[in-house]
Formats: sequence, C-alpha cells, structure tokens
Amino acid sequence: MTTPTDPTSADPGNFDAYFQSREDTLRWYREMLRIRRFEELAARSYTRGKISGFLHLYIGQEAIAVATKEVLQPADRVVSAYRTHGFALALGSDPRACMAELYGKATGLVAGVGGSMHFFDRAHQLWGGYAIVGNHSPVAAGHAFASKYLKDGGVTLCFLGDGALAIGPTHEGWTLAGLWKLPIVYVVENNRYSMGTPLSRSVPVDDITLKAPGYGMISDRFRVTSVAETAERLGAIVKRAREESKPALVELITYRFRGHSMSDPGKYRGKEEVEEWRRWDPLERTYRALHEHHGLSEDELEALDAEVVDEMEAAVEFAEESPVPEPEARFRNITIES
Amino acid sequence: MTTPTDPTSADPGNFDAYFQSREDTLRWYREMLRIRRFEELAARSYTRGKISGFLHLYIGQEAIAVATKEVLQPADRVVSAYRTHGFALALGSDPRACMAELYGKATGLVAGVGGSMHFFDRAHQLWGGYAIVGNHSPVAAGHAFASKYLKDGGVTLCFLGDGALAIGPTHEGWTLAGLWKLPIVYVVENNRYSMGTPLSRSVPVDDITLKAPGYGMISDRFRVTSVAETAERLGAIVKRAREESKPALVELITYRFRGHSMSDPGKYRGKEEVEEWRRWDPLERTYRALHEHHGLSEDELEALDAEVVDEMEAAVEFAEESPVPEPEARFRNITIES
Amino acid sequence: MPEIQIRHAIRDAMREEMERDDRVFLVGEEVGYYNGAYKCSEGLLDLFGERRVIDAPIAETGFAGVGIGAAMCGLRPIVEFMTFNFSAVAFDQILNNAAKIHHMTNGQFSVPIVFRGPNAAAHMLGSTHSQAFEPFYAHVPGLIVIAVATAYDAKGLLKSAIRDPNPVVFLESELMYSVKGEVPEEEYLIPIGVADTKRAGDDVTVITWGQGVPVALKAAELAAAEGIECDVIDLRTLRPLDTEAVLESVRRTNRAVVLFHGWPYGGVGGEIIARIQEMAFDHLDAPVLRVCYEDVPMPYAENLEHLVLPTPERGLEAIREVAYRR
Amino acid sequence: MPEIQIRHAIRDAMREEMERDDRVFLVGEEVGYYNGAYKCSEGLLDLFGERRVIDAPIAETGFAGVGIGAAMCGLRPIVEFMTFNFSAVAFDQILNNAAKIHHMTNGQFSVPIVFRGPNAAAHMLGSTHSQAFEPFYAHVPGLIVIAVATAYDAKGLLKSAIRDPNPVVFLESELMYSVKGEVPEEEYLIPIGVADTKRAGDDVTVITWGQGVPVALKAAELAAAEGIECDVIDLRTLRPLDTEAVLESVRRTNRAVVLFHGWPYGGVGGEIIARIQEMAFDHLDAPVLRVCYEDVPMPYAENLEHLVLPTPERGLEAIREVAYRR
Ligand SMILES: Cc1ncc(C[n+]2csc(CCOP(=O)(O)OP(=O)(O)O)c2C)c(N)n1
Ligand SMILES: Cc1ncc(C[n+]2csc(CCOP(=O)(O)OP(=O)(O)O)c2C)c(N)n1
Ligand SMILES: [Mg+2]
Ligand SMILES: [Mg+2]
Repeated sequence: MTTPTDPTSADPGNFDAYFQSREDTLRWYREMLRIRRFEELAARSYTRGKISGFLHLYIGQEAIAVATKEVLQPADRVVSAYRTHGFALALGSDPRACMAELYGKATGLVAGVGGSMHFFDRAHQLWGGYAIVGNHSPVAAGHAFASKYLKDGGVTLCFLGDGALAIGPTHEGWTLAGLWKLPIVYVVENNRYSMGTPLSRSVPVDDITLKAPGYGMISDRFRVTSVAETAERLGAIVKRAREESKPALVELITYRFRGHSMSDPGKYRGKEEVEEWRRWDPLERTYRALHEHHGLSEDELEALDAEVVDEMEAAVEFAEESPVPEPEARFRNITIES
Repeated sequence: MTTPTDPTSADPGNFDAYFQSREDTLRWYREMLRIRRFEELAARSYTRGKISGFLHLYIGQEAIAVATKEVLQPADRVVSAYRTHGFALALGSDPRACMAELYGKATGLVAGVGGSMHFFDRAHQLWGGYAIVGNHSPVAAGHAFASKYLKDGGVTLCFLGDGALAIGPTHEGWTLAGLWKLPIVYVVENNRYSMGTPLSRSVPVDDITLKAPGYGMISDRFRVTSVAETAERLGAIVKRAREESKPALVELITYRFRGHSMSDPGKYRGKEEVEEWRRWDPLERTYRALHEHHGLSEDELEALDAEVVDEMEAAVEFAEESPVPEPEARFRNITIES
Repeated sequence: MPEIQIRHAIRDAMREEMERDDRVFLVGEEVGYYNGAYKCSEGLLDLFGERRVIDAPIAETGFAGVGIGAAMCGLRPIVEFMTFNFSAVAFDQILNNAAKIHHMTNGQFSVPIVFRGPNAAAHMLGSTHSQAFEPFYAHVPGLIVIAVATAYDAKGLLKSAIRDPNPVVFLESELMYSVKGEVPEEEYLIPIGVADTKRAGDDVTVITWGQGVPVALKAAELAAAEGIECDVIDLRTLRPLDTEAVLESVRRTNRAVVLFHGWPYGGVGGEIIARIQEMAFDHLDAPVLRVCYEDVPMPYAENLEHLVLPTPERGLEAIREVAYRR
Repeated sequence: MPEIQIRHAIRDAMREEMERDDRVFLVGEEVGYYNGAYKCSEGLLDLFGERRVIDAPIAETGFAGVGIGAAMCGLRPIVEFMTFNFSAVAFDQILNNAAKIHHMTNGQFSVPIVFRGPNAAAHMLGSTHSQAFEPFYAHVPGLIVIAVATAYDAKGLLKSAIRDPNPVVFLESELMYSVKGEVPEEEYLIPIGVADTKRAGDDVTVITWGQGVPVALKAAELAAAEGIECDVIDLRTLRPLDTEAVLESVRRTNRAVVLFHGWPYGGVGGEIIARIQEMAFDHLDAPVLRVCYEDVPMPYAENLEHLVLPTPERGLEAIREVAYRR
C-alpha cells in the first residue's frame, strides 16, 4: 500500500486552511453526511432483503462528490461509473427518488428500470451511471465533443475507478479527448482496489498520472482529505479545461470503507489498513474540525445528524410505500416512435 | 511532418559505422532487395488482375524486417499487423509460397485461405499476420506469457503501425505486458500515416515513447536508416527483455513509399515529402554504401539485382502455375475433431 | 430520373441532411481528407469543414462512444465504420450504450445516431474482413437495423435513419457501391420498417436483403425461365421486421426461400423462418429453406470464396426444391 | 453419489484438469485471491499458485487475447469472464482470433481455450448485466458453444472442454451455481455435441439449455399434471447442435417448444426452429413456439424482470398451445 503522502507521516488532525470557513465546513459536512446516512440506510434495506442486485457503497469517498458539486457550472456534466449514489445526492437528486430506484419502484430516479448501477438524473447534471467498466470514457468524451461543437461552455467530468485503467475503452476516450482537445476532465477515484484487486495487480504503475503525457493531458494527483482542497484543485483543472478546451487527468487518492458491493466481505485487506485510512476519512476530519476548531458541540452535531437521518429515513419510507412499476412499463422506452 | 532528426539537417550520404562491414552490408542489401523486388512483382500481378483483395506493400520499411531477423533467437516470435510480406521473406519463408498465397493458390503459405493480410509461417517464427488493427497486441502478450510460463527463453516482438496506437486492444496488451513483466518488445513502425491519416490526426503526441512510462516500459526511438543500427538498438532492447523479462517499447521512424494499399493513390502527401524521405531509404543508402564505400561496381550490383529478380520471377511463375485449392479445402481447419 | 451510384446516393443523403440540420455530423476513419475509404463522403469535408466531417483515428470504440455521447447531448452523429467488421471492437458500445441508454435512463436521454458502413463479404478479403453483422445487431432490442440494396433505398432510408430518434445500424455493401439506380431529384424519405417487393410472383416467396437482393433477383430470373414466378421481398429493415409483408406473400405462394449474405446459424434468416412457420404454419407447402454462406470462415482464394457465397444458381436450386421441381 | 453445487463441479473439473496437465491455467478477474466472484475457483490459488491461477485486471480483451496467444503456444488456458456480459468488450478477440486462427493459419496453429463464466439474467442486475450471449457466439463457425444446467453436466463437459483442441465458449449460470446435483467420485467426461433428455415424454418436445432447463422441467411438470407428457431435451452443446436428438423427439411428438433464457430474435431458438421445420416438416402438427425473454432490455424492478423472464407458467401455456389444449 503506497500513498503519495504516507498517512502516518502527516497529522490527520491538523485542520489547515481547508477548514477555515465555518459556514462552508458545515455545509460540506452536511452534504457528506447525507450521502453516508443514505447509504447506511440503503445497506440496512439490502440486508433486510428490500433491495437486491448489486449495491456499491460510496462510503469514504463522499468528499469527492461534494467537491464536484462545488466546481460545477450549469452547462457541465458529471459522468461516473456504477458507484453513483454519492454523485446523485451531492448534485441535488431527490434522495427519495434515489432510494426508490434501489427498491425498483415506479417513483425511482429512472422509474425502477436501472437500479443502483444505472443512476441518471439529467435535471441535476448527472449523466450516468455506467455499469460496464470503462465504457463511459468515450461517451463522456462525446459529451465534451458536443460542448465544443455547440460552444455551450460546458466541461464534462468523467469519474472512473482505478480498476478502469487497464481496459481499452478508457484509453480510447482519453486518446480522442487528447487528440481533439476536448473540454473534459477524467478523474480517477483511486480507492486502491477494484473489487478485491489492489492497484498493484491492476496497473503497471503506482502513479497513474504517469499516463497523462502519453495523451497530451496535464494532470494533478492528491489525497482527498477535505472537500475544500479537492474542490480547489479540481476546480483549477476544470477551469483550464473550460477556458482552453483541453483535457486533463486528475488522480484522487481515496478509500472505500465498505466492501466492493454488499456481497463482498472485504477479506482481502487487513483491519489495520482500514483503520489507518479511517483516520483520514474526510467526513470524520470535518466533524472534528467543526467540533474542535469551530466549537460546535456534540449535541449540535448530533442534532444535525438526526436531521439528516430523518431526511433519509423519509426516503426509505417513501421507497417502501411507493408502488412497483406497472406491468406495461417494461415495454416503455425501448425505441421511440418516429 | 516532424522527425526526430530533421532529414535535411543530417547527411543521408554519410556512411558511418553502420556500413563498415562489407559482408554484412552486402547480405542486408540483398535481403532488403529481395523484399522490394518481391513486392514490385506482386504489385505488377495485382495490376494485371492476378491478385485481388488488399495488398499492402512494405516498400521503404524493409530494413526493419531484415534487422528483426538479425536479433532473433530460435525461441523468439514475430507478430505483426497485415503489412507482412517483408517479415515473411526476411525470416526465411519461401517466396514462392508467399507469392502463391497472394494468388490464392493451394501452394500458398496458408494454402490460399489467408491472402496478403493473413500470413503465418510458424516454421520461420512468423506468428501472423493480423488484419484487425491492434488485436494482435494482447495475442502477442499471450505468446510472451507462454514463454514465461514455459521458461522457453523466447522473446516476442510485436510490430504495430502508428495507426494502432489509439485503439483499446493495443493498450490492453501493453498493460498486461507491463503488469505481468512479460518478455515482449512492442515495436511501433511509425511510417507517419495510417492510410491517409497523418500521425497528427491519430495520436495526441508526436513522440510515441511518451506513452512508455505509463505502462512501466522502457523505450527507445530512432529513425530507421540502416539494418545495422536498427539491429543494434533493437537487439539491445530485446536482450534486456529476454534477460530481465520486462516489456519494452520501440518507436521506429520509417516511411512507406507506396500507397496504403494498391487501391490508394496516396494523394494526401506531396511529392516533395516522399522525395525527402527517399533520400533516407535504407535500401538506397545501402546501395550507395556498397557502391561508393565498398567499391562494388554498378555492374556487380546489377547482377545481384538480376539474381534477386530471377528468384522473385520464379516465385511469380510458381504462383501462376500452382493449382487453386480444391473445393473441399473450404471445409478444412474449421474445428478440430477431438 | 437520373441514375446514380449507391455511394453517391449515400453521400447525397448525408449532404442533404447536413444542410438541413446543423446537428448532423459525420465521424469515422478517412471520411474527411480521404473522402471515405469507399468514397461515400466525397466532397463533404469541402462543404462542411472539419467541425462536421471528422477524421477519426482507428478507435472504433472511441468514436462510436463519442457519437453516442454527442447524440445524448442532442447532436445527430453519423458514425462510419470503414467496414462493419471493425464494429466488432466497438460491440459493447452498440450493445450496451447505444441500444440501452434510452431505456436505462427512463427516457431522459435518447441516442439518435446512425452507424453505417459496408457489411458482409466483398471480394477476396479473407475471413476477418468478410462478415455479415446483422445477426449480432438485429438480435438486440433498442436498435433499428437497416440493409439497403439500391440507390433509391439507400438515399431514402439513410435520410430517414438520420432523422430517426433511435440508434440505427445501417448496412451497406462494398461490392454494390458503384451499382447505379434511379433516384428522384426531389427530396423523399422511405419509412423505416417497410419491406419492398422487388419482383412480383405467385409461386415462391424469396426473402432477402442487402447484398442478397441482386442474387435473389438473378435467381428469380433463372426460376422464371423455368416457369417459377418468385415474389422477391427486400426486407430493407431487419429490425423491426416487416412480418406482415412476408406473411402476406407466403400465404399466397405457400413456399419460401430466405437468401442472404451471412452465416446460417440463427440470425435474421432463422428469425424469419421462425416467424413464418409460427404465423403461416397452415399455409406452408414446403419447409422454408435458407441460401447463404456455408458455415465456414470466409476463405481468401477466389474459387473457394465463390463456393461459400450464395449464388443465383444455389438460389435457383432452393427455389426449385420448395416448389418441388427438382 | 455425493451431491455437490454446480460451482464446485466447475471447480473440481478445473482442479482435476490442472492436476492432470501443467499446461492448463486459469486467468480472469478475481479468480485467485478472491477465489472467484462466484467462488467457482475456490482454493485453486492455494493449490496451484500464482503461476497458474492468475488474477487479471479489468481488461477482457487483454486477457482473452493473452489466453488465445498462450493457447497458440500449446498452453490450455481457461479464461473466466466474471459474467459473459463483459465478454462484449472482448467480442473481436473471440470472433476474429479465437474462432479463426486455426482456419486462417491453415492449421499451423490451434486455439485450445475455454472461455467460461455465468451467462444470462441473474436477479435484478439491470439491462447491462442480464444478457444471454449464446446467439452471438453460436453464430460463429470455429467456436464450440456449451451451456450447462446440472453439476454432473458442468463437470463432465468442462473437463471435455478443457481437453478439446478448439476454442470453447462455456456458459454457466449465476443463479444456478448453488444448485446441487449428483456427481460421481470417479473421473468421467461428457462428449461435446450430445444432447441429453432430462425428462421423457411423447406428447411435446421441449428443447432447452442452460438456465432454461429448470424452467422447462417445471413447465413439463405442470403439463404432466394436465396429462401432457413432455420430452425435455437439454441441448448442452449449442454449437455443434445435436440436431438428430431434436429431430428424433419431434418425429415422435410432432410438437415442439423451445424454452430458453435470452432474447427472441434469431439466435439458437431461431436456428432450432429453422432446422426442425426443414428436417421434420411433415412431422409437425403445430408451429414450433418460443418461450424466452420478452424483446426488451432487462428491467431492474423485480416485478418487471419476472414478467420478462420465461417462467414455467409461460412454458406451460406454449406447451398447451402446441398440443392444442387451450
Ligand atoms: C468490463 C467489465 N468487467 C468487469 C466488470 C465487473 N466489475 C464491476 S466493478 C469492478 C471493479 C471496479 O473497480 P474500480 O474501477 O476500481 O471501481 P471501484 O469499485 O473501486 O469504485 C468489476 C471487476 C464490469 N462491470 N465491467
Ligand atoms: C479495427 C480496425 N479498424 C480499421 C481497419 C482498416 N484499416 C486497415 S489498415 C488501416 C491503417 C493502419 O495504419 P497503421 O497502423 O499506421 O499501419 P500501416 O498501414 O502504416 O502499416 C486501417 C484504418 C482495420 N483493419 N481494423
Ligand atoms: Mg477502485
Ligand atoms: Mg502507419
């Protein structure tokens, strides 16, 4: 396990410039917490047999989705793989619709036809939700192509896992982005594992940005420890992509605290490893910043948490009470009558 | 048009160390000439309607195939794309069988089922002959995998065009080679064009070896102006791949003097460009080295040429007189009875 | 009416639609400066410039995916595969993205895209370059699949395909690009999903499409010389199938042959037979026969290739057989 | 005989063949340290080490191609696709390299490789993860395609597949991995290309394979309760098809239903129908019907998915219909 900054060498409790604004810190905390509580409840529903199929939790990576929302302008698009709940919630999707989607209900984000892996919410700039590893890379390049073609000023942010680096479609999207100078930022959420496979068994190099020059892309690379820093550095890259219509690669080093999906016990990594990474959990650090640095009391923070839990419990209730799709729904949206 | 050394800045008539040995120079000249004359006659047969389908000529790139033969050991394998006549002849395939293959005759290299794009000659270390751009990259990695698995000491040399850099399968082969430390050398024959597309419209970078670090590969890059230099530098990389079981990338800058295939008039590039590259034609330079440096007379060189032409005319004659495959041949080698 | 080559009918369709709608663009290998590997886009770069006629590197998954992503944004991409053989490396994009995004997103997005290019065997290109791809695409719900055989159909259907809100796989033929046919000067569209009777007859129904059409017509001519009159139905659209047109004919002739370029197992041929026997069971006087490639990878040698391909003679034999005339 | 799960039958087949032949190795995502996404390779890494049980990154084209290249060198790779849905990104390797290299090289090389993994819908995985791939592969000459439905068949056929000199596509079922069945302790092989009658009857032939088998058997049970006795033929090998077994039964029953997991258009279902009507035309008393997925991308919602899938009830309906009992 290597990280750009050895987690033991710095102090995760050092609340630097990135936590200075009380208001922002509180807002980001709340947003990250919303994602975490949503997913914890989704996991509970899964365990209770109310949700089926695959359920991939984003717990540990929430800061990325929240930071993404910070840097987004209205014409921008977010495209991600199948670990998408966090993006949906951060971008503004209704948690009730999200939860109902997991339940396969008619009120779901895509009316129950997609499930956890296939979230799309156009109104909130979420352009997927792709479940075949890497196959969204050229599609996202296509969005950026359209932005350039239509001169709409939009930037596409395409998120992919460290597990998507070996596959050809990723490479082809990057190649066309580099060749055609598309306004796109490819963001590798390097959570160190693809299912049970550590980075060292899926990519020939540890530093993924070593790939950038071969595509004519600039790059950045850092560990995600706060929304603020992530938004700042990601924002700078997005700005350049927007202004110069040039693609870029960002490697975000992060960690998922749960298994790959609900069926994965995560035996391939030790407790200590997980514990070490927990010290850097952005949500946890933000909690401490609020508590220790901005003086929010435990009670205040608990009240906030309760509010968030209420919102998400309401989402669960909504999902449970929603009707299943009507039988005819299975024939909808196959082809469009012209 | 960019080249690592500007063709006008050096003197193509400077016969350096790479042409010192009279014997070697003569041998290499002959081998290159064999390929050129073979292909000129194939082109003639094509124009006469005796050969059909696609015919991709190697004229201008012959030094690469001849140098490859120099560095090969018995357990090694050569895998190439569809521009393969040169490799076949340099590696020792019977020119008669090669020509008969182009004619679609029963006596062809693969009994007439493959044609120009699908040459295979196992006995002479030619493992294809692949006509889908890039899809031999992982297959070649598989040969290298087998060498490592079986500890046979072999290195696989996988040749691909500059046009194969954008496609995913190339990337996946390189990734697995890098990850699994396979004894393979990927050689990009950068002849500056894929069909009518110049490098600048197919790859986001001009220096292809910029890609190597992203795959954990070492690399080399140079213009092909002689068999000797090519063999020396390629040989050094192959040696390292063999001894350390590590993949490498070599970019060879070269040029094809003919169109992409027989049906391509090559209008996308100017006469001057072609003329400029002709000054660097390794065959031409070797001729001049023999004549000017080693003192072979024009008559001697002409006699040699006549010998080679005779060999290739005999191949044409053989092809013309060979029988077409018998009808039953179309049901052969579909599946093997077990 | 002027006679033009199929390649020019295709070009004219693209040109007219590009003139009509700025959202339409063409992307593919050699479509611009080279004017198309088979000259189907001749002159378009000059007319529309690099913004709308885009030379792609060899990255079929990449530019198919870019097309899909652009279509989701409201553009109307035409993606040319130099041949459909090269769509195999983009298979996942077509199967999982083009075909399903409208469905998966509950209609939030649509993918109005055309994938076009030559399909099936040309002449002596060997096994990797001689394949018919309709069995792979017609199988997939969410796609429209079209195969054209005349200049008239090529132009009218391609224009409809470009305007269609769905992903369309549009199959042409390298061998037939220079075949000429009448094309009206005024604008016209041909509806997707409607078969066309290319020759009328009451004895045997011959169902065909794409490169099979001229073979079937020639076979019908041979049959006519023997007194067997064939109804030659050019399906034109393979998905959705114009089942009614086929059934109407079979109910009349009580005999059918399916003649096409492609391997026998399953595919469009199998589908047509399954539907005929299901929906016109009592009308059939003989089993429906298939005339197509032999079940082998295409050999390069001219004589072998000829033996593998469906010919008018093999068509005639099947027609005779279903008519019990051998 | 001991009863074991299908996943263990698969593992035992691989283990035995790996013990027998050092050239056999397993490569795929999570096959090693994770013991297989569906635990089909449990314990194999411990037994054979990293040389022979190889965790691959997500690069299906890459490791399928490596398998093909290694097979050409005389090795005997088993390539696991985590599910066959992910073989779509490796389609070209299977279509153009695995299937054709023996042919293209005039027999200089062979490709003794097995591509295996779960196929077709599992439970609520959505449209990208619920597809049946046999229509794509059974269409292609040069490939062998197998689909198994019992522990006994899985073990015996996988061992044969691993020893077979040809490229084999071996289709399993995620839903059925934990289904138990009797498997002899002593070694046995099942020949490729031979169908198996899973239930005997003289009224209606039900042709099925893979995940369709338990559905067909249940449908046959329901039919039996109504006095209709079904011959349930499990094809087991889809290419080459055991046409004789099908015809023998249909000539007896004069009625047939094809029941399978997968989309209707074309495919193995279409092929079987085409062959039956061609070769047993005079024996058929009713059209052959298909019971399979509805012609739509698979929806996620449980109720919708259930409606799309073939069920014993839908099987029964078709059986009744061909038996003219409704
Ligand atoms: C082409 C393809 N192969 C395999 C899979 C199965 N699969 C789904 S997710 C996954 C791991 C992906 O890991 P990574 O990209 O690192 O994303 P993370 O799960 O860490 O967010 C695998 C192997 C797939 N969906 N698509
Ligand atoms: C996947 C795929 N797409 C397209 C083609 C058609 N095609 C054949 S060769 C070629 C150009 C390849 O150029 P390059 O790799 O530079 O090799 P060169 O011809 O210069 O030797 C193209 C586009 C193909 N064979 N395979
Ligand atoms: Mg990961
Ligand atoms: Mg080139």
